[in-house]
Amino acid sequence: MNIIELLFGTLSVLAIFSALMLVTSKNPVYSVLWLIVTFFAISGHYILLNAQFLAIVNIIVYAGAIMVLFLFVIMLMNLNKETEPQKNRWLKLAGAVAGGCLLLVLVAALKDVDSKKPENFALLNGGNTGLIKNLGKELFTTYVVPFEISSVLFLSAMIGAVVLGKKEKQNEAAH
Amino acid sequence: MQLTNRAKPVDRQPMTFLESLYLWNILKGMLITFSHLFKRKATIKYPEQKRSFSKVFRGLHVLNRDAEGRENCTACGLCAVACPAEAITMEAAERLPGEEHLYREEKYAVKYEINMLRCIFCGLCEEACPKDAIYLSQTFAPANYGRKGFIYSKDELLIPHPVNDKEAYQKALGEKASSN
Amino acid sequence: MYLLAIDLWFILEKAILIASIIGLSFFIAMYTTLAERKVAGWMQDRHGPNRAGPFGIFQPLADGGKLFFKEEIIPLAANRSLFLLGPGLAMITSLVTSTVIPWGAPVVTANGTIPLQVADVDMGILIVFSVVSIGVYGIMIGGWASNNKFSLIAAIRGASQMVSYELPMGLALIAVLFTTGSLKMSEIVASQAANGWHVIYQPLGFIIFFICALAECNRTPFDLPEAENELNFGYHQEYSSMKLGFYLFAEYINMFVSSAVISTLYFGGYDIPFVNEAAWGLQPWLLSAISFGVLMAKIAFFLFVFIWIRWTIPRFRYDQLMNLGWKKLIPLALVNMIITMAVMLWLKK
Amino acid sequence: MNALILSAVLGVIMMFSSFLLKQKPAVRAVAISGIVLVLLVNLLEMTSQPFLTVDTRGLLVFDHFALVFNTVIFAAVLLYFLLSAPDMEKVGGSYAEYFALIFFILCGVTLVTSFTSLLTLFLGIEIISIPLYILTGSDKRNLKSNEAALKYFLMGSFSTGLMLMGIALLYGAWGTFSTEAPALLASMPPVLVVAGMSLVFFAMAFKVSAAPFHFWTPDVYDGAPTVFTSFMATVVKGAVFAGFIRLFDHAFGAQQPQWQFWVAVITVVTLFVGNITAVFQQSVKRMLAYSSIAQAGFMLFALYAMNAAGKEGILLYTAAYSFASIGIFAVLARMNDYTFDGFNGLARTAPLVAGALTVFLLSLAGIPLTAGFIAKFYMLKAALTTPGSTWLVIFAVLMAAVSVYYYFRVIRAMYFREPGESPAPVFPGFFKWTLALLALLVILLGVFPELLLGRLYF
Amino acid sequence: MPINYYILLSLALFTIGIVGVLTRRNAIIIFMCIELMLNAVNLLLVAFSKMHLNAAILANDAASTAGTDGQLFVFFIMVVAAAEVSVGLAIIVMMYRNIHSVDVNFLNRLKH
Amino acid sequence: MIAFFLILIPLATGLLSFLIKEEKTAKAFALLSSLATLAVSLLGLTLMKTGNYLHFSAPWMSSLGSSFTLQLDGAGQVLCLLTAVAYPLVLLGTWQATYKNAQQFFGLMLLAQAGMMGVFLAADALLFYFFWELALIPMYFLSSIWGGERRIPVTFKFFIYTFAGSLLMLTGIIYLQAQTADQSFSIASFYNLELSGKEQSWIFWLFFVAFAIKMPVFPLHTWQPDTYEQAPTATTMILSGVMVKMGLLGLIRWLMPVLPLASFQWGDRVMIFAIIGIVYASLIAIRQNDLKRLIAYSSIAHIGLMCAALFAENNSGTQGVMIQLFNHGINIIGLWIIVEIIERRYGTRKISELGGLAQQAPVMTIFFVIIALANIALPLTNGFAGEFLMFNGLLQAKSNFAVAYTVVAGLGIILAAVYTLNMIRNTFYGEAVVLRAPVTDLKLNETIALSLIVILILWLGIYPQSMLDLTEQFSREWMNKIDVSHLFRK
Repeated sequence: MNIIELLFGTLSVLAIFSALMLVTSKNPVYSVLWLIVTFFAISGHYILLNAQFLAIVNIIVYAGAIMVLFLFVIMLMNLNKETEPQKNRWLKLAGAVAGGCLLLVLVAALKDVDSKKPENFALLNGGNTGLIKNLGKELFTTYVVPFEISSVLFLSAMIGAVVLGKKEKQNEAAH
Repeated sequence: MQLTNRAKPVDRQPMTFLESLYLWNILKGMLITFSHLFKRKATIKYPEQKRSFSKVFRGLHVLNRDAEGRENCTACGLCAVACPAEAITMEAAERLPGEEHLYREEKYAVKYEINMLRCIFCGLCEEACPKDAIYLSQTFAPANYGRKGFIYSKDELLIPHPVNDKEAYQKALGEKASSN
Repeated sequence: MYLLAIDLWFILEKAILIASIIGLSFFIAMYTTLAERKVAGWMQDRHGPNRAGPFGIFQPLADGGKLFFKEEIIPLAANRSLFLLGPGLAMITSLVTSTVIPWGAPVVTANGTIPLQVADVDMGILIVFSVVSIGVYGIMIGGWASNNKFSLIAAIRGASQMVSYELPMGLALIAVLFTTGSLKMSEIVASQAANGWHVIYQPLGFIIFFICALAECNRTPFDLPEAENELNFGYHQEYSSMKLGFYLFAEYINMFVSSAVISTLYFGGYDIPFVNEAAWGLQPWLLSAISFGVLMAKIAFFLFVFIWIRWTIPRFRYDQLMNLGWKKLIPLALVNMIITMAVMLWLKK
Repeated sequence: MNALILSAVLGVIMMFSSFLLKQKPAVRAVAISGIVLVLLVNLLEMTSQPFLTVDTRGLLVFDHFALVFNTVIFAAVLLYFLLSAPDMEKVGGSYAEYFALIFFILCGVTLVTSFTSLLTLFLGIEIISIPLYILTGSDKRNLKSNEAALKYFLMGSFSTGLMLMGIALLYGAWGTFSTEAPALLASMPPVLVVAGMSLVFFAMAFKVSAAPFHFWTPDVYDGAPTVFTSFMATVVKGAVFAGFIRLFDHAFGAQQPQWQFWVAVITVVTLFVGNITAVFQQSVKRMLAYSSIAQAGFMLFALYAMNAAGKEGILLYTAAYSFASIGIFAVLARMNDYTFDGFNGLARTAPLVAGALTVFLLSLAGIPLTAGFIAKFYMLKAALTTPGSTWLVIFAVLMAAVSVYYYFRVIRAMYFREPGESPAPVFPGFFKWTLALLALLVILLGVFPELLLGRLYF
Repeated sequence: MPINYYILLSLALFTIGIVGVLTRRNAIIIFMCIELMLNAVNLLLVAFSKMHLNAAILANDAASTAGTDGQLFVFFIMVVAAAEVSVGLAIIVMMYRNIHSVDVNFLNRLKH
Repeated sequence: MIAFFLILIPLATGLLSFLIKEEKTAKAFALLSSLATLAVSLLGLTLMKTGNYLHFSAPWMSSLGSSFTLQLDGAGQVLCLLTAVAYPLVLLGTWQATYKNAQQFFGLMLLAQAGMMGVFLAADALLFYFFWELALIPMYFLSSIWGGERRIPVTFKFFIYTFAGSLLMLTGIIYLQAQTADQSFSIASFYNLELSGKEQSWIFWLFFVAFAIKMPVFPLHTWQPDTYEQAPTATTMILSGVMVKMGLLGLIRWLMPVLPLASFQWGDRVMIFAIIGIVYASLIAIRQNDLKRLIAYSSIAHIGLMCAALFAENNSGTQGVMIQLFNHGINIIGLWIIVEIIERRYGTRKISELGGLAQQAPVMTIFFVIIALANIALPLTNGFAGEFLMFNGLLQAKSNFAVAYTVVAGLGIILAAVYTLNMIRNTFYGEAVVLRAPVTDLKLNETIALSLIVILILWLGIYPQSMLDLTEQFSREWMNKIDVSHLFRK
């Protein structure tokens, strides 16, 4: 077992454990924190795969921006109390079993992927495609059109924030 | 009605864009603070350095003695009457025979207390005293752990004996002595 | 010395470097607290602390000692684990940033070059950025876990402030990256040594970046999270003892690191201006030491500016803060970026 | 491509017009002239006279089908603006923003109709979805609207997740995101392809609200402000269908034997659920929501058959269904009462509107000489040319007969019942004549479908 | 690392996400589970991209840029996720303002 | 062109009629229009032998493989003539009836006429389908707006039934089109199809259900009595007199020649249904108290007989059907006119509430008796020739049970006599149960209409050859088309 495998194992266990904690935590704030841990574990995987750019962007975007917003909203709503009433235990169990079955089916379907063939190995710690220079070059040549188009997405999200967040004048008059 | 010429009307013009950036004002402020780095320090290193007081400074009270060390106070109560803060209380007593070296007059104050927490250091007691028995010294900044400690008794107020404890007497007199 | 296929010498070298940087950070942070009080005193025509040791140089030690020995209080209604996690997070995030800053010219030895930088990674500046974006958790978690209204409000304020100011900061940064063409901190320094400091090309960008740095460090005039006259003491109101110390210290370390980043990005890092130090023919270690000193001087200057501003400019109101961030700085940063882009294109032609 | 760029620019213009233009009619005028412009630009591109050509590096291909389809969409949006734009004022305060969002959705629509890469498909679908979430929740004071938005959003993102997993698995198998040459890297066993394809299929079925992935549709359509329901149920649905078909035609054409049966199953379920449930609705809006599921069932035939007739059919179907539904929704938005009884005696109080509405309903029901008939006809034809699918067609036809029941309930209410006490809705003259024009268009398309289909081939 | 490991890992994460979506009732947590699903996808995409790169290198194409597209796709997914989050949280907050709850079980007004 | 005008005149006048304000004007306009159609139709009759005038073709929906092709063959000619004749009769016969929004009523009536004409003329399957629906929609509105109390659910049932059937037919049409060599809907291509027995078999049922609903044949008839009862009488006349013939024409032109094998195979089954229908309907008719319902059930019986005779697949039966197509239409319209008069005068249709009308309205009684006798096919009335030929045909059918069929169907005739005579006796003779208001005899317009009908009845009863000539050639050609015997020899 070399260091890479060790790291892979550790990160995987961490990722799955914290994902499980995310789902099972009663307190939403804990869920957020566990999700952040998951993101870090996944970022670790990216670094193992030498996808440095994505590793960093993952942290900046997900951990640094998205999860802050989540935390923010949860704190604003003061959801720290365990407001979620106890759900039917059986339903929970059913959900878990259904998920497990889904996993089993998917894995069983995909187990045929030949893991012995050298082409079916993910290259670790090598290859420069994950470096920002290469990604940038590709992004601004081949993928420049979708890149530009994705700005539309942000514009609409921006408008959305305005439309949904702005206080209605009539509303104030009513209160 | 204009009282002085220093009155300045408030400018309620909306700020221009440049003004709204506050850049110049910020810079001005920064320069001002920076210039203060090099100004003379207004504070002094107190225990080591002390400021000199003006001649009319009114500090803690002192009960005076005459040159032979006899107490001047006759417990007439004028100071207590004059005190606007009602900080002074006293009890009078007859001088007994054999005490002439202690008290200058036949009557003296057995108990003389000034509550320094009430005192406003106005100096009216000093003015009221017909016997020159009380005056305000240049000492200040009493510190204490309890409120009781601020009620100064006669012992604490009396000036040191001019004969027995000459140096202390001189020190206590301070500038007051020289002014007289 | 290979274990699990790792070069242990390498680890050792980095470990020493990391340890010394952490030590340095603590040291500087400690003395920045002193400097703050001193400068504050001077600017108000006072002397500042001067009792502990000559000129008060042992004052930080005294403060530290005091914080250590004070009673630890954890409020009953607080969320215990998160309450403990908060200051730790704040401390760690403030320390991590310094890994990518080049502290001096690399030391060239016979056995190879030892860079005075923990990690010269491909996307150095992005790491700074990512850590900054994580930094908000310390405040948020601490403020929330205290279970106190004031702390919570302060934490939310802090979070929204930091998230808002990250944007113009990033935009200003992009303009720098245009001119450099690399995210590596070492290359950013090298390109400044060759072409002149970025502050010359990017004055507007620098100002924006600096303002954002102030906001990210929760320094006046943007210290809304600890606005004592409305929020008592802000997000660390319920903290005491060394946990409070961590928060306070983290702020100073943040200042230190921000100064280092600003120096590196806009003021040439460890580059000595107007001279060609290579021509002096000094020993490499000496050269490195000098360059380190130069960087520290720059950092010291910025630390001074931080303090200077604090004692000059009054605190913003919350809406003013947000307006400044979203309605002034972001457009300005965009303009800056576009102008830079246009000029670059024009020059390339 | 020109239309895509232009509509993005128009979206931005509308954004700015929210604070530059104070008058709502002015905003409306800008929006309408904008969509006219988009339509013209698209027509020019269709006749090979584009203003500017952009090298999309093979991520988008604007073939004839895409361009014609876009033309239909833009025309539908134009009519939608003409009819329903004044009603948007009632929704909330952000009038210009709604138009901006709609223009952005049009960007997404052009992407979805012309993608050649899974990336652009994904982007397109998201650009469509995100503004839709917003529009759904735009009636902020209304709890129903809030709920619909949240529900739509959660379900929509969930399906996006499924789709992405599918795309990831496909990428693992193909080594590329292109939908044009997916068989290049066939070193992996096709199990990845099958798994990925199924996930993508589920997700797309979800987006077009095919049963059993339809459960969100009625609630969302019911909860959203009626003007936007109109847009969602027509233009957007048609576009996503186009994308669905394009994807399965280009990328999974070779696997048709594997998925065809499942499409058939979904079609049957969709038709059944949509039609049968629609019968029991009391609100016209909800009935239309279920009917849109039912209509999706018919549109699935194009996917099932995946032949020329199917593609022509989806084009016609989109046009027919959109035009008719836009008309109905435009009237519905002005009604005081959304139940069937709300339509009582409309023929008496507003004969022209009732007449146009009748034409639309007939078209939806698939009565000849309306566009709806031709559309259904093409779908049946497409399916029938596929061997062994007669049972499917017969089932569909029976379901279409069921659909007549609920469509004619509206007609019955309008013509055979007395008006209620509540004040009759008012329809301005412009609205009435636009509606009549739309009705005429529906009939025209029904009588001369070549007007549209002819564009496909030259 | 055999690609199977990565498939297994990311499918596991994906399934945990799905189970979370199905069993939890707090809208925000459901939303987080969706984010988890997206991240599982991202991981798988990166792993596949490196697998394709590996294959290209094994086929003696050392300078290959195979797999770049996979990583860029991840980039786009992140972009979309960011936009989605802003809208989604806005919706959730709007909802909260009205009913003071984020429990999806309250979403039943439309059923009647 | 003649064929085209047959559609164009009612279509155009129908649309124009919506613009008229006055009720009287609308009525007159409709009458004029129908007379014009009649004139054109008669012109067509004279030109029939010369061929090409009766054919019209224009390009339309060519991308679908369809075209606007009309053709006037024997069966079509008979039915067009019937339509053209029926309208003036109906309008005249119900001249007194008043309608709310009369312009719409007459407009829809004329549109329905255009639709029916189209159905009878179309030589293109898609066109046929279009007109099939076009005829249906106005009928739906007519019945739903101007009908009786229970009009809305009843006509809705009628509409759904018919529409479902026609959609099934559409499926069949599309399937057949896909099988044609030139992907065309034209009737010629359909006739040239060579389909396997299995295919023919299920397409047969798709088509047959549609036609059977329209006619209606026994198990699918449930919409009919209610609709006839609830619809306004003028509409009922068109429905029962003309519209049901659409189903028969479908059988004649579109079903049996296109799917001869299946027609042969399933003919027996269909005949059984039809004949059950005859007996069933007749039995129910006996029990009816409402004149309208009685006539409705009698119509089911008659249509059943025609259907059965058609599937006998021989010359005699076919000829009989051809004649009866026209005659039944004329007769039943006559019956309805009188029912309408009775209802309007006496305010009721219940047989139990009527009686002794012969004393008040002798002229009407005479007319009624003649028409009723024609309806039960007494010799020397028009019904006789047709029914005789049909029974003849039934007897010669290539079925093992031909005799049984004939006997049972004959039972239907006897039953028809029972209920018809019963009705005459109870309504016109016997005790006058209800006698309100001074009753007048026929008005002029009614007299004209009924006289015309009676003239037709008598003329065709005495000289049926004129009708036979018209259809003989067609019938022979048709027999060739549906002949499957050559297949057996192989």
